Amino acid sequence: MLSPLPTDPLTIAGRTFNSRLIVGTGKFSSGEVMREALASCGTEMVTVALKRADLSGENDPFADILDYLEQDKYLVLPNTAGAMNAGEAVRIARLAEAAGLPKWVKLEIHPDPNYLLPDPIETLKAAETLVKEGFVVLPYINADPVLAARLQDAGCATVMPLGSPIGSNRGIETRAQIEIIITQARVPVVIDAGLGVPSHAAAAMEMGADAVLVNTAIAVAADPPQMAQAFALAVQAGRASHRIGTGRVSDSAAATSPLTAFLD
Amino acid sequence: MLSPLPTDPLTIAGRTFNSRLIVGTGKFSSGEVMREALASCGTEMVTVALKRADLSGENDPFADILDYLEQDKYLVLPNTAGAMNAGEAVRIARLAEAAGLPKWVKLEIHPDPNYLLPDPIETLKAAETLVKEGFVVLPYINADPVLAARLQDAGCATVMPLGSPIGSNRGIETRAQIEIIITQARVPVVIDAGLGVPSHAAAAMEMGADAVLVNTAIAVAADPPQMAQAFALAVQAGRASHRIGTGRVSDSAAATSPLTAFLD
Amino acid sequence: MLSPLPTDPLTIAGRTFNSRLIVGTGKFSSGEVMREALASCGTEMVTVALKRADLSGENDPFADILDYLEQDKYLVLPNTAGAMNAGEAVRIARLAEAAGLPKWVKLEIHPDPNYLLPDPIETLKAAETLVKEGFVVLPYINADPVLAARLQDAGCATVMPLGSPIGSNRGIETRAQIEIIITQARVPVVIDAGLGVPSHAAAAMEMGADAVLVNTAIAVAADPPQMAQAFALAVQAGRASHRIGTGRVSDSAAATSPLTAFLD
Amino acid sequence: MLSPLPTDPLTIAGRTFNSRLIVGTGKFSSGEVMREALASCGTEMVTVALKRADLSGENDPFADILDYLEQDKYLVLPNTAGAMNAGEAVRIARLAEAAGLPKWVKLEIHPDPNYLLPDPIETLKAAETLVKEGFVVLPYINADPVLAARLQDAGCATVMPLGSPIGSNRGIETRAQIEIIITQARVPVVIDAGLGVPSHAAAAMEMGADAVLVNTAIAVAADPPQMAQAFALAVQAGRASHRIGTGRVSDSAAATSPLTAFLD
Amino acid sequence: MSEPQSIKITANGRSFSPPAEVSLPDFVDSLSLNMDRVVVERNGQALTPEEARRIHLVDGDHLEIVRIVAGG
Amino acid sequence: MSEPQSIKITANGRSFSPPAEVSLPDFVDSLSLNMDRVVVERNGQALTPEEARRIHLVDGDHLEIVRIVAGG
Amino acid sequence: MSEPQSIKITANGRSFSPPAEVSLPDFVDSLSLNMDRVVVERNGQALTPEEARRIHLVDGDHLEIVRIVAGG
Amino acid sequence: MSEPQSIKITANGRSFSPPAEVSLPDFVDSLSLNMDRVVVERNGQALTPEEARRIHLVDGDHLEIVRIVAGG
Repeated sequence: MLSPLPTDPLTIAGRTFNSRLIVGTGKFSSGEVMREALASCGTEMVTVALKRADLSGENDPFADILDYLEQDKYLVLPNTAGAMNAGEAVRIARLAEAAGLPKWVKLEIHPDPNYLLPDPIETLKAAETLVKEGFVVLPYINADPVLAARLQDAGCATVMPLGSPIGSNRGIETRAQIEIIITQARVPVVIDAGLGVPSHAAAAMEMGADAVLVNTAIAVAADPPQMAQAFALAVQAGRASHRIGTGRVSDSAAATSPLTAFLD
Repeated sequence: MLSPLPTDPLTIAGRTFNSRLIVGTGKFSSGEVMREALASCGTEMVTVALKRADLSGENDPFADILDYLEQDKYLVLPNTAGAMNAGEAVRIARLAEAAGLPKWVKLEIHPDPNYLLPDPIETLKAAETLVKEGFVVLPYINADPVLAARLQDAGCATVMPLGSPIGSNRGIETRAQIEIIITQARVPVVIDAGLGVPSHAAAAMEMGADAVLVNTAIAVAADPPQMAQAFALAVQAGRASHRIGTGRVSDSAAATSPLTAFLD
Repeated sequence: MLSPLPTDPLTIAGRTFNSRLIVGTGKFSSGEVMREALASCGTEMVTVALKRADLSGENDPFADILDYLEQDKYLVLPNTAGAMNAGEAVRIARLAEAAGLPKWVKLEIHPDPNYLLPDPIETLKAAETLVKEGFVVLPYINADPVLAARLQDAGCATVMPLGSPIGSNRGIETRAQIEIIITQARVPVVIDAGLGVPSHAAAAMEMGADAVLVNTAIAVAADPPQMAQAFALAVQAGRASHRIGTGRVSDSAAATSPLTAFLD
Repeated sequence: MLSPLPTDPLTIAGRTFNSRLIVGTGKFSSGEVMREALASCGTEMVTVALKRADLSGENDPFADILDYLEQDKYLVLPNTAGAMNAGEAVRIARLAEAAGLPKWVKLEIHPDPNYLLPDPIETLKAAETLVKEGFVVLPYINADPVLAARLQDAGCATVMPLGSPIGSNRGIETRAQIEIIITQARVPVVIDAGLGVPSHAAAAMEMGADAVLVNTAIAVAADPPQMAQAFALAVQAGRASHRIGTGRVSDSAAATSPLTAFLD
Repeated sequence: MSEPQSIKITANGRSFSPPAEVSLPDFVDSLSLNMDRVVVERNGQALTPEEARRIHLVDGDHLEIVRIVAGG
Repeated sequence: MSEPQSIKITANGRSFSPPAEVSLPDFVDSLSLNMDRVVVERNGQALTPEEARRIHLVDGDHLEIVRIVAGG
Repeated sequence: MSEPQSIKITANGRSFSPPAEVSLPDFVDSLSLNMDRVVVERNGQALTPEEARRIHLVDGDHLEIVRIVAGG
Repeated sequence: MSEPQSIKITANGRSFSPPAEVSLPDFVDSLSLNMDRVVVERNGQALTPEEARRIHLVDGDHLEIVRIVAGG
C-alpha cells in the first residue's frame, strides 16, 4: 500500500478542486456506468452539453443526465458544443445558466464536423461577450500561443488547448506549441481532447499543464471505472513529477552501478 | 480517495511480485533516503551491484547497503555491472550467490563506458552458462528482437530491453523494436534504462511490458520517495490501461457531444 | 548524371513558378552571398521586409538589397514583419506597393518577440482588408486548420502555416494539423518557418505541401549557395515522391529477397 | 537549372563510388523497369540474391537478372538472404564468388520470417569467417552500437544498421542508436531497410550516414525510375547538408526580418 | 359559438399552431416533454424556470427548447 | 528683415523643424537619405515616388520614411 | 548384356537416379536448366564453372544448384 | 631459531606478503575489512562464508575480495 502523495489542489476562478482530472460525460454506455466511473476517479468537474429537445414525442437517451450527477460532488460545466459561431455559443451559455447550472462555460465553437477543431475568431469574440456578462469562461482552443494569450487577456479563467483532435486518442501532437502556452500562461492550462491513454495525461502534467480533460478514452473503454482510475493515477503521477522537477535529458549514459573494472 | 485497482501480480521464475516497478539502488544520496523511497513505492525487487573492496583501509560509501534492504520485503537482485565479458559476468554472479544473495542475476555486460550499451554476444554466452548453473537470469539487452528470442530460448527468466541509454532520461526511443519483442515474448518483458519520467513508465506498460526498472530518475530526484510513488502510480495506470485495452487511434475526430446543429 | 525529373510548376494567383522553393533574404552575410545562393537554387520568389529608415545619418547595412535582386528573375514578395496589428500590416503593404513592388504581400503579424508566432485575429482582419484592395495575400499562420479555411474563404492566394517557430530549425512539429490544412485547401499550402534541414523540406512536400519557404537554414549556413541547392534538391525529391505516390507504411516486414529456405 | 553540387565520392574497401545510393533489385515489375530505374538514379552498387534453382522444369521469373545489370556500371553485391545461420551464409557467399560475382557480400541472416530482423550472434560468426576468407563484408544489422563496433573490429568493410524493418517504409525509428553507431564508426555506415520516402534518406545522410540502401520504396513505386531519381536527389541534399553543417536547433524563435517596432 | 382561435409559433425550427393564449408549460406538455427537464429560449431570451412558468405564448413567438445531455 | 519661418513636423517618431514650404525631397536630402531608396507615408497615406516628388511639407505633417531591406 | 547402372544423388533436397558416371553438365541439362545460369555446390564445395564442367557425379553426391536472382 | 616465513599472494590485483599459513579471515582483518561484509573469490572459486572461514592461504594464492554495494 502506497503512502499517499501530498494533495495539490487546483484553483480556477477562485474555486478549488482536489482533482486535476476533468471528465467529459459523453459516450458512456449508461448513466450508471458513468456515475461509477466519475466516483471512482475522484474528479470534481464534469462537462455536459445542451441539445435541442426532440419534439417528435420520443424520449432522448440520457434525458436525465443530471440525475446521475450529484452537483454537490461535481462542478457541472456546460459546454457550447454545436455552436457554429460566437452568437450561438453565447446563447447556449445563457440557456445553461437559466437552467440553473453554474455560471461557468466550456466555450467550444467548431463549425467543421470532421475534425471538430475550434474557430479562433469566433471563440475570442464569444469569450469577450461572456466574460463581460460575468461567466467563468474556459475556452477550448487550438494550441495557438497567441490566441491563448489574447483569451487570457480577455479575462478567461483557463485556456484549454487541444492535444490532438477530439476522440482521436493520438495524445499530445502539439507539444511545442503547448510548451509555449504553458510558459506564457497566467491562468491554469487544461489540456483537452486527444488524450487516449494514461501516459498521455501523465505527459501533459509533466509538461506543466494544470489539469487535463478526458472523455472518450474513459467512456468507451471496456471498463470505464477502472480506466477512469488509471487516468487519475497517471495525472497524480505526472503532476508529482512536475512538482518535484524531472531530471535533465542527457545525450550520453550515466552509470547507476560502480564500473571500476574488476576481476583480473 | 480512489477505490484501488485490482491487484495484478507479476510472476518471474515462479516467484510472485505485487509490484511491477523494480528499483535500482544506485545514486541515492543516503541509505535512509533510499530505504524511504523503496518503502513508499511498494516495490518488491531491487538491484544491487558488486564491487572490489577498497584495500586502502578507508571505508567505501554505502558499505553496508544490505543493512538498508529488508530481504523479507524485497528480492535483492545482484547485477553484473562492471563485467567486460561473459567470463567476468559469470564470476560476479557466483560471488553474489556465495554471499548468500538469491540465485538470481541481472545480467549486464557493457564494455563501453560512454553509452553503457550491452554486448549481445557476451550476454548470450554468459546467459547460457548461468542458466545451466541454475541461476534465474534477467538479461539487460539492446532492443533486439532476435537476441531477445534467443535468450528466451536459452532459458532466461525475463528479457530486459533498454528504452534508451542508462541514465539518459530519454524514455522509450526503441518503441518499434520493443513492440516486436513483446509480441514474441513467452517470458516477462521488463523495460530497463532511460525511463526518465512517470509517463515513460506508463507508456511502457501500455505497450504491454510486464514491468519496468527505474533507478536514476528516482534516486537523483529532489524528492526520491515522492518520485518513487509517482512512478509506482504511473506503472499501475499504464498496466491497468493495457489490461483494459486502449482505444483505437483515429485519423479524424469523433464528437463527444451531440452536434445536431441547433439554435436558428 | 541524373536524367531530370519532369518540371512541375506551381501557380499562385495566376502566376506560374518553376521552383517550389521560396527563399527569404534575411540574415545573409552579404548581398553577394545572397545573390549567389538565390541563383544557385533556382528559386523564383524571394521575400523582403520594410524598415523605418535610420534618420541618424548613417547608412543601414543592406540598404540596397533591391540592387541584388533581379526583378525579372524573382517575384519580390514584401512581408509585413514588424506589424503589431492589422492596421500596421495594411499600411506596410500599401507602402510596399507605393514603392513599386508587386501588389503581393506575405502577411505576417506577430506581436510577441520571443516566438514570433502569428496573431490569428489580426491576420484575418488584415487579410480581409488587403484582399478588398486587390492585393495578392499570402498569410503566415499558426498551423490552424479552421483559420486556414477562413483565410482561404476570405480570398487569400495561399496559406502559409508554420512548421515550427521562425529560425528554430526544428522542422515540422505541427504535422497532424498541417495534414488537415492540406486536405482542406483549395489554394496552395506553403510551409513556412522552422525548416532547418533539407529532409524537413522534403517531408513537407511529401505530405502534399505545394511549396516551402526557407530562410535561416540557408542564410546562416557555412555555405549558403550549396545549402540553397541542397534544399532545392530536397524539395524536388519530396515533390516527386508526393506526385508518384508513396508506399504504405507497414507494421511488419516484407522481404525484398526470396526467402525459400535453402541449403540443407 | 541548378549548378551541380561538388562530387563527394564514397570509398568502401578501397573502391570508390560516385553515388551514395545503393539500390536493391528485388520486387521490380520487370527487368526493363529495373534497368531504367538504376540508370536514372546514378547508383553504382546494386544487390542481388541467390536462390535454389527450381528443378521442376519451369523457368523462374527474373532468371536472367544479370542480363539487366551492366557489371561495368554497377558493383553487383550478392546478399545472403535466406540464410538461417552463419554456416549457410558462408556457403551462399562462396557460391556467389564461384559464380564470378565480386568477392563482396551483403551479409544478412534473419531467421524470423515476420520481421526479417538480423541475428547478431550468427552475423558476427559469419563475418569473422568471411573476413578471414578475404571477402569484403557488409553486414546488415540491428541498430546495435556494440555489435557494430565488434563487426568493425572483426574487419567488416561497413556496418549496415536498419532504420526500421525491411519493407516497412517507416523510416528511421532507431535514430538514437544510429547516432551512436555513426559516432563510433571507423568504417562507412550504410542505413539499410525501412527508408520509405526520400526525406527518410535525406535525414539519414544529415545524421552522418555515409550511404543508404533502398529497395522496396523504389521498386514498388508507381514510377520506379522517377522515384529512384527522387531518392538520389534526397541523398545528395542530405549529404550536402551534413557536409556543410546544419544549424543548431533552437528553443525559441530568431527573427529573419527587422522587428524594430515602427509605424506610430 | 365561435371556434377557439389559434396562433402560429415556431419551436426548434418547426411550426406549431397552439390555441391562443396557451401557457408555455401547457405547450411544452402538449409536446409530451417534461417542463422540469427542459430549458426554453423565447425570442432569443433564455428563460429561467420561474420566468418560463409565467409565460403565455403569442402569435409569432420563436422558441428554442433544449435539454441538458451528456457531452465532453 | 524677418527670420525665415520654420514648421514643426514628425518623421519616424522624431520632431523636426524644417523651413516652411520645404519640399519632401529636400527634407529627405537633409536627412542624408537618398530619395530613390525610400518610401514615404505622409499622414497615413503611402506616396508613390511621383507623388512624393510633388509634395511640400506643411506644419504638423506626420511622415514615415521606410526602406526595403532583407527579410524572411 | 547388362543394364546401364544408375546412381543415387541428391539435388536441392530431392533424390535423383541419373546414369552412373553422368557429367554434371549433362545432369543439369537433364533438369532443363542452363549450365551458364546456375552455380553448383557439390558436397558442400562451391564449384566455379570450369570446375563444374569437369565433374562426373558419383553415387551419394549431394548437390545444391542455385541461381542469381533479384534481391534487396 | 628461524624467522617466521612469509608467502606471496595477490588480492584485488595487488601483491601482499602475509605470514605463511595465515588464515583468510586473519588476512582480511589485516586489511581492516570486516569479514562479514565481503565475499571472496580464491583462485577463481567463489567462497561461501563457511568455506572462507576454513581457508588458510598458500603461496601464489589469487584473491578477489568484493563488497555488495548500491547499483542499478
